Amino acid sequence: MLMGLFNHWVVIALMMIGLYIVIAHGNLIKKIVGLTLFQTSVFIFYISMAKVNGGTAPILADDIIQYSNPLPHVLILTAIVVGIATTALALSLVVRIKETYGSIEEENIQDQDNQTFEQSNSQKDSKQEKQA
Amino acid sequence: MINIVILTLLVVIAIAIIRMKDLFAVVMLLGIYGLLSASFFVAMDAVDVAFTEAAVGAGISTLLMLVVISMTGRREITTRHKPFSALFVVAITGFLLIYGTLDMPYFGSADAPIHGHVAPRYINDSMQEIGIPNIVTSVLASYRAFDTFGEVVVIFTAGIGVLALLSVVRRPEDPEQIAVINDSMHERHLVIRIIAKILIPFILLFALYVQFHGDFGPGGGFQAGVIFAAAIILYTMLFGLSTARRVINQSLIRLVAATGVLLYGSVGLATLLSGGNFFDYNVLANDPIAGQHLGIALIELGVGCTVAVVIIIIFFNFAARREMQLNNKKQHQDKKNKESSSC
Amino acid sequence: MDIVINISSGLCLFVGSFLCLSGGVGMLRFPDFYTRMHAAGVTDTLGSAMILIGLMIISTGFLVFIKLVMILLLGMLIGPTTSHVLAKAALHNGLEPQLGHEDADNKETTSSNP
Amino acid sequence: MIIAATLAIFVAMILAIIRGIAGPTLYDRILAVNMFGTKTVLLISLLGFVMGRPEFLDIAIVYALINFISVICVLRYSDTNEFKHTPDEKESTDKEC
Repeated sequence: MLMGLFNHWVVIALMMIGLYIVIAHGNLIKKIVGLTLFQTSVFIFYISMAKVNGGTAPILADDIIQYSNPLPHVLILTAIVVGIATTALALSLVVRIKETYGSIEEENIQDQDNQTFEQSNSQKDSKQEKQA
Repeated sequence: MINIVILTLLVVIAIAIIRMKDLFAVVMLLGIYGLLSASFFVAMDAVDVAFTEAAVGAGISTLLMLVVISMTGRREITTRHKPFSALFVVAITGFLLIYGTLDMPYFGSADAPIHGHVAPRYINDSMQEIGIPNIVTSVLASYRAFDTFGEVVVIFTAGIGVLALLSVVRRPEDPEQIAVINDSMHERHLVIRIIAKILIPFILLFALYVQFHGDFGPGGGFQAGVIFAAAIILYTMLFGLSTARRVINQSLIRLVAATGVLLYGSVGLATLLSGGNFFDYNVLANDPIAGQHLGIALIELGVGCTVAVVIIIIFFNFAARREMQLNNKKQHQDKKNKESSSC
Repeated sequence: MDIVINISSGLCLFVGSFLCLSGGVGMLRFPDFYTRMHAAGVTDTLGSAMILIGLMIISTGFLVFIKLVMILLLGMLIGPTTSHVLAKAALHNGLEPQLGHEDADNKETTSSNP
Repeated sequence: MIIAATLAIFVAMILAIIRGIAGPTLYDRILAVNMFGTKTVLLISLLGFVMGRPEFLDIAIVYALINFISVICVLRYSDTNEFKHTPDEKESTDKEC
């Protein structure tokens, strides 16, 4: 059982490490790294499901009977390239956030947001008082 | 046996990533992680996936992260909010998932449900139906062509998104300034420049080989596109962004990206118009096998164009943004210096 | 003939793996960046060359042989280049090599530095 | 012998990972990644022979190329002030040795 399920458990461990980084770390780039870890763990899960004992790579050749399952390979191949495209989008958002807020730490961004919110609220209040 | 060693190393690296404060070190470890997971894919017989992961996970993603870190700063300020509640959530989820794996088929067993359904058909009949030895390519480009079409559109959309977020209006630069920058870079990077001049044609040729050899071995449009883009990125890094922009026309490559997606879609439309199903290439030529070959070649070409150009666009925009920030900083400093000297 | 091929390839592989291992140990044990780079750079190129030659000897088929030669050529081209660039960048960005013994005084280090 | 060579490469990879995690300067990490990359190229070539299908050496070529590109990228983008060798890092270097 240990050998048979080892791959799955490692996948879960990697996935949970990724999840932990996303939840517990405030730095946006670190969060993206966590997402990448999570993503890779899913890739590893699919690929290790596709493996058949005694099989070889799914490229047809003479005198080979057993092949590994090609379908998960196809799904993951496209997923990797899509993953880099979406990661690039996330990184470009981070760059814009850095330009606007001057920081990529979640707490600083939250503080600045709260301040501007309070300011706009107080301005509104004063306006309403004037009108009244 | 190999898989156990590699997976254990992966977990060690992941734990080290949690503990690192230095984002640069984190990215370096992520590069090692990508290389290691690609070796794992080779050990698991997924050669095509390893090919892609090698180019993408270890190369391009490390590269993009580094460019971003050089813009946003290297240190992580330690504010771990509520690590205990996060740990609690993670532990509960992990426990439930492990409980779920107890019913999973064991690793490598040939009678697992995943090996039922469609997989035997792909393995046994794809040679007669499609006529190319690489089953992954025939599933990717023919059996599941509609799915892949969606993926290509997602990549294209991501490219547009990056363009919308980061694109900078560039003033036309005077050639003299470019020449000065070029000369200073030439002094500093002389050795790599010469090596890169030898390597870049080779890389481009290799990308074309991967593109057209994808039917017979590991390879195909996705991998070829990434390798092609990597060569251009190497050129851009060593010869400067302005030079690269003059070599590669920006509006032209945007057109190429769109053309790739359009080519893919129009192959589907052509099959519809000639009386088949969407992406049923049998009708493209008199002989079904010849039709399949034609359809797969066209589709791989479309995928290759789109992926290569989107990655080039992404990199160019990041690099241009970085250059703009540096210039702004310099101007700001110059202004300050002037003010202080005038006082 | 078979025995000769096997023995020669085994010898090449042995030398190659020994070099790789010694490079790894040097990488771990040497005191500062430049000595580490020396260990890694020197053994990497020769070690990988030996292993690839060992594989070439037992390879069957022309295409495999050519691909191995290509990997070898790339390694020969890239390995020394990256070492050179790394050392240059490190020196340029102000990482100073550790000179003399560890207990040597500061004066010696600074005076022998160009 | 091939399997023994594979094991040796694995050990060298583990040593490189330790150096990559331990640091201490950023150049040590780059060096570790570079060495890890060359070791991966060798591992892939050897794995092909171990598994009896050595025709997939294209992957190893890609590794070699990508390794070069990423090292160049690291060095190209590490010449900003952000990455300059800072004194506190040097102190830690001295302590480690």
